[in-house]
Amino acid sequence: MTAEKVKQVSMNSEIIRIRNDFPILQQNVYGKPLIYFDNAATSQKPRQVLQALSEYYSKQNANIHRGVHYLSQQASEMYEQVRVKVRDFIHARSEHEIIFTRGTTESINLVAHSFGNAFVNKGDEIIITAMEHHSNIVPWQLMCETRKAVLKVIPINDNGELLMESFNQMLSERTKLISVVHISNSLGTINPVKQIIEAAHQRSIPVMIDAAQSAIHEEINVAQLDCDFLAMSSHKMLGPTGAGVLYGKMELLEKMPPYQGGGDMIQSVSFNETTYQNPPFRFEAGTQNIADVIAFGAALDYLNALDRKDLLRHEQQLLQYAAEQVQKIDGIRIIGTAKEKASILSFIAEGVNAMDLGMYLDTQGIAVRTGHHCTEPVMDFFKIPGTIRASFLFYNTINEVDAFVSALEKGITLLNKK
Amino acid sequence: MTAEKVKQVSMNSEIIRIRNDFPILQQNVYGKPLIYFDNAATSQKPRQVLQALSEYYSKQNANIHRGVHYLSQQASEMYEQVRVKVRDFIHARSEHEIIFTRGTTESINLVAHSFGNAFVNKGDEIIITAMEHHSNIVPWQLMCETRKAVLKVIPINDNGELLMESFNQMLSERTKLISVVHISNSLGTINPVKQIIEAAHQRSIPVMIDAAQSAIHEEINVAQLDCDFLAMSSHKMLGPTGAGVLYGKMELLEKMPPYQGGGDMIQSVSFNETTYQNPPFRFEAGTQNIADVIAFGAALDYLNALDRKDLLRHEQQLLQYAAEQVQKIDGIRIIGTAKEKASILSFIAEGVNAMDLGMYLDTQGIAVRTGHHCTEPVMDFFKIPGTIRASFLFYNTINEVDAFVSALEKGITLLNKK
Amino acid sequence: MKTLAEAEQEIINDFALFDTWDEKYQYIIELGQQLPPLDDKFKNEEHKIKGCQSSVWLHCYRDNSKIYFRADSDSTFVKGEIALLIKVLSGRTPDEIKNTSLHFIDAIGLRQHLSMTRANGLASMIKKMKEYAEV
Amino acid sequence: MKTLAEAEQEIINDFALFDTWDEKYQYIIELGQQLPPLDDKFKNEEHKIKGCQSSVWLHCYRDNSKIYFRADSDSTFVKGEIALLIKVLSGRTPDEIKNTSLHFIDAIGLRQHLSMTRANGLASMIKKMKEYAEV
Ligand SMILES: Cc1ncc(COP(=O)(O)O)c(C=O)c1O
Ligand SMILES: Cc1ncc(COP(=O)(O)O)c(C=O)c1O
Repeated sequence: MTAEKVKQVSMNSEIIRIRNDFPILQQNVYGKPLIYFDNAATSQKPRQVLQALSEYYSKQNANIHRGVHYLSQQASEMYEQVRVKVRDFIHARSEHEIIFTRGTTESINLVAHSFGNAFVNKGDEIIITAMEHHSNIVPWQLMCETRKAVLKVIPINDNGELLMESFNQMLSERTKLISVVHISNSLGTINPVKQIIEAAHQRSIPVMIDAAQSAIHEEINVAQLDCDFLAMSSHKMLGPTGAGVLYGKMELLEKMPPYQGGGDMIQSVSFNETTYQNPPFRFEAGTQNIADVIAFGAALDYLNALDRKDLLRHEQQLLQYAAEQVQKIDGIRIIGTAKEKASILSFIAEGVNAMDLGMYLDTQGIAVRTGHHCTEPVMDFFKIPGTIRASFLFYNTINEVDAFVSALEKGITLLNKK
Repeated sequence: MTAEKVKQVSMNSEIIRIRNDFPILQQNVYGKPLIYFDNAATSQKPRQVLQALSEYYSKQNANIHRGVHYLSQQASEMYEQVRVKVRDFIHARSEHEIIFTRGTTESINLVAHSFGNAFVNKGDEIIITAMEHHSNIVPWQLMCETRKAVLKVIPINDNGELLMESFNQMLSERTKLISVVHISNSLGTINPVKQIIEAAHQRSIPVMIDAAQSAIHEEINVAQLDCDFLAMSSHKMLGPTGAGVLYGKMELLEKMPPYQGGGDMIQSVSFNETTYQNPPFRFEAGTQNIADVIAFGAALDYLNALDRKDLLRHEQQLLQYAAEQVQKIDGIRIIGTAKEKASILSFIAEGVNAMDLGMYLDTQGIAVRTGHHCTEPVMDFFKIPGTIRASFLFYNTINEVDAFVSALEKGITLLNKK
Repeated sequence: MKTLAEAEQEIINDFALFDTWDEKYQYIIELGQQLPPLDDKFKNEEHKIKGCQSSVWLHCYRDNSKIYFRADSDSTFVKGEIALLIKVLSGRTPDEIKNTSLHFIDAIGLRQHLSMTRANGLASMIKKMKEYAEV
Repeated sequence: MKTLAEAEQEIINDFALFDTWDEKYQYIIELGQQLPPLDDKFKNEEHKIKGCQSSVWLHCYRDNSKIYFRADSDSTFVKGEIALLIKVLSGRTPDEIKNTSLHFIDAIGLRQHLSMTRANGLASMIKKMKEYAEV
């Protein structure tokens, strides 16, 4: 065997080992083995994460931060430890720059609200891109309406890449914040966020990164990127639903007013005057999602124990192989052909309704997503109602791609019969 | 045996049966059996809830609402089924009046924001009470600041009861909303919410009920109460952290603008115009806490299978017995002596610091809470820095109360030594 | 013409021949492919029912106190659903339409697929049909 | 006077005698009860460190390039903590105070109880002491 081959074989056995950690991947659907290619919507969870949940509820469950009793102290300690884990995972300077939220959507809403109230005034501009997820569009639309600001949109080309020239021309003194998706969930495009941040910082404009998709595929390094805010979702990175992160630079967080009001985020409450905690606590009102944050910590541990570079290479192989095979099928057009792409494959099949085809794949136990993927403006740009999206994670295999491609062919034949 | 005695014995065996469902209650803390009297902070979870979580992640986990594949359809169906369960649990007319949130705090923030934007203008008034949890104070303070409205506070008497006369005098055309805690978490007072709602409705003023504490003890019937909004937290009613409910009357919800923006809450997004879904979806932006909502459904199933009236009687016995015993101890003063009380016992011990005493109880494996319990204005009213709070749930026993009282005596003696 | 109940029963019997979702899906697709096309003049905003992932154009009319439906969709699967609904509902009296619970949808064991309320327009379609019968 | 390291070691040795949190708690309470009271004139806002559940008044002063601490609290347990900190830190040079990691807190196995950062003022107290040494 060649060295290359040996590597491939050991990769395969590594994937098998990993797959064994995911109970759901052992499942049959309609009597067929589940092929889960809807990872961009949500990832599956390893048993270590489920165990963390059960353990927590069986051994430590308590409300945190002010309790003097054993359970509460354990729970507080475990919760705060995850803050430290997240700090390390994204290479932040301080765990006080880590705010727990419900997910990317809430993280972005928090910034839109609080940054908006602190810094955005009439006539100011916010820049996003034409490939944003609705969660990185609507919060800014709502905020711009309230603050009477203007939302600017960086256009894209036919490959689904940002027009960087347009972006550079858009920057002005009126620009108050730029919020950009790191990896597009419908096109797979990996955006040049480092370049965007550098250009913005030359004019002292802060940049927020939507890392909902990238956090599971790429190593996130906020110190190196020097981004000012970053949002991510636990459920897309092997963790439970209902938890997420907002990273923010302390200089900015300190100047931002609270988002939600309630228990735990206050210094002192009276009917005359209420004062607030420092970040991150100022932004965590009420009982937090303690158990899921702790289980999210277990997901990070799981990820940290993997050789993520190798797995990324594997994902890229899946993407390339799938793209090649799919393109051989008559009438298929790939949407999103950027040079830099993550393992997300969006396409349409001529004359065939995307939902119909997605449902056919479902009858074969294959889970893909169809529709606009919460990026309607992308669909409008390509003048299509939606795509079929197969999104791969490292636990997927070449065999699964083969089964997918062959089902795809059958489905298209069936649906093209008239 | 007398009939009364038979009943008591069978109650005891019922409690033992219930306790067996809660893994954490089988635990030792510092080698001593855990006595968990911090139920007002958060309840413990039966294994049925933990199983629901594991099962969901092992068998159905997927993102919901738009997926055409098997997992997504299962998950969507299960998630929406819980909406129906909540509807029935609180006797709402329609499941579309049930919005899932992170918890009571977020539910109140949502109303403060969206109702505020829709209906509250300069000089308008919002009424709360002097015994509110910070989560039912700070959101209104923040909203009143933004909308230039005025926050009015119904005062309380030395027993921790609302002064209803003052309340009645407070009502005026300027009153836009009343938000009242159903059961005070620091005093145990059960407020006459029905009476408040009737008085308010005579002037067509909507009323929001903070049911964070009451939802586990009382049967909640929004149809009978006729409240306009109601908030509750899964974690205080046997369910997981990170989930909660906002009930709202459709007539009001329909007129309220979105709170957070993002995926799933939109009808259509474009850079020119974005339109929103109808309630409840308009208020559920981004990926929801799917797993915890489903597990919350399991908690409701568990509660529904119990004889809650009997259990409430048991809780009242615990409360009365504990209050009697505690009062026998020299220097103890109960804070919150309303006629109508839930099983929450707050008290101070003269000359002894509450936290010190709470820590002593902790050394004996007894979990109580100390401090202001996120109700600083209550502490200010009673001119005390905080209390010790023992809060009972139906799985607690008279034996536990005995152990608690005897530890209390020892702790006070120890701390009074000078 | 068969009664509404008979039409439902016939559909239930037809589907009883299939064991798997796979087969049922293919049968619905066939029905969709055979659905007579809707006159283009009805394919406008006025007649459109927007689902999240597919559009339906529904044309309702009355004749002799019976109600008739014609419809089309950009999804073949949804057209198959339309075919089923038309079989059951078209040519019925307003009362029949108002009162039916369409129990066949549950009975053919496709509830989860047919009732993806937010993904395709089935629920909205039924609502519209019932509304028309109310007028 | 013992060195800082010796003082820490002595505390560690003392606590080694106790197996349970119960015993350690009672010992700390005893230390608290024995802590010499702080002059009332220092019990003001200026000297106050507000924890969530207890208040500490901390008085720092220099004498002969050594730093001295006196403190009081409304909590006997916190007074016990203060007694430990004073034993280790009071009468040291600024450099000693700046550089110590106070490893005894971990070593006596009470980290979880002593470091309830938001419940009692221990962390803020240490921070204040170190800040004073920086000036
Ligand atoms: C009366 C009351 N209201 C509101 C809350 C806030 O609930 P949560 O922290 O679950 O949002 C609580 C509990 O902490 C409470 O007891
Ligand atoms: C690029 C992108 N941004 C934002 C989101 C929103 O994340 P969430 O739904 O977890 O809040 C998603 C996922 O749906 C996404 O793919």
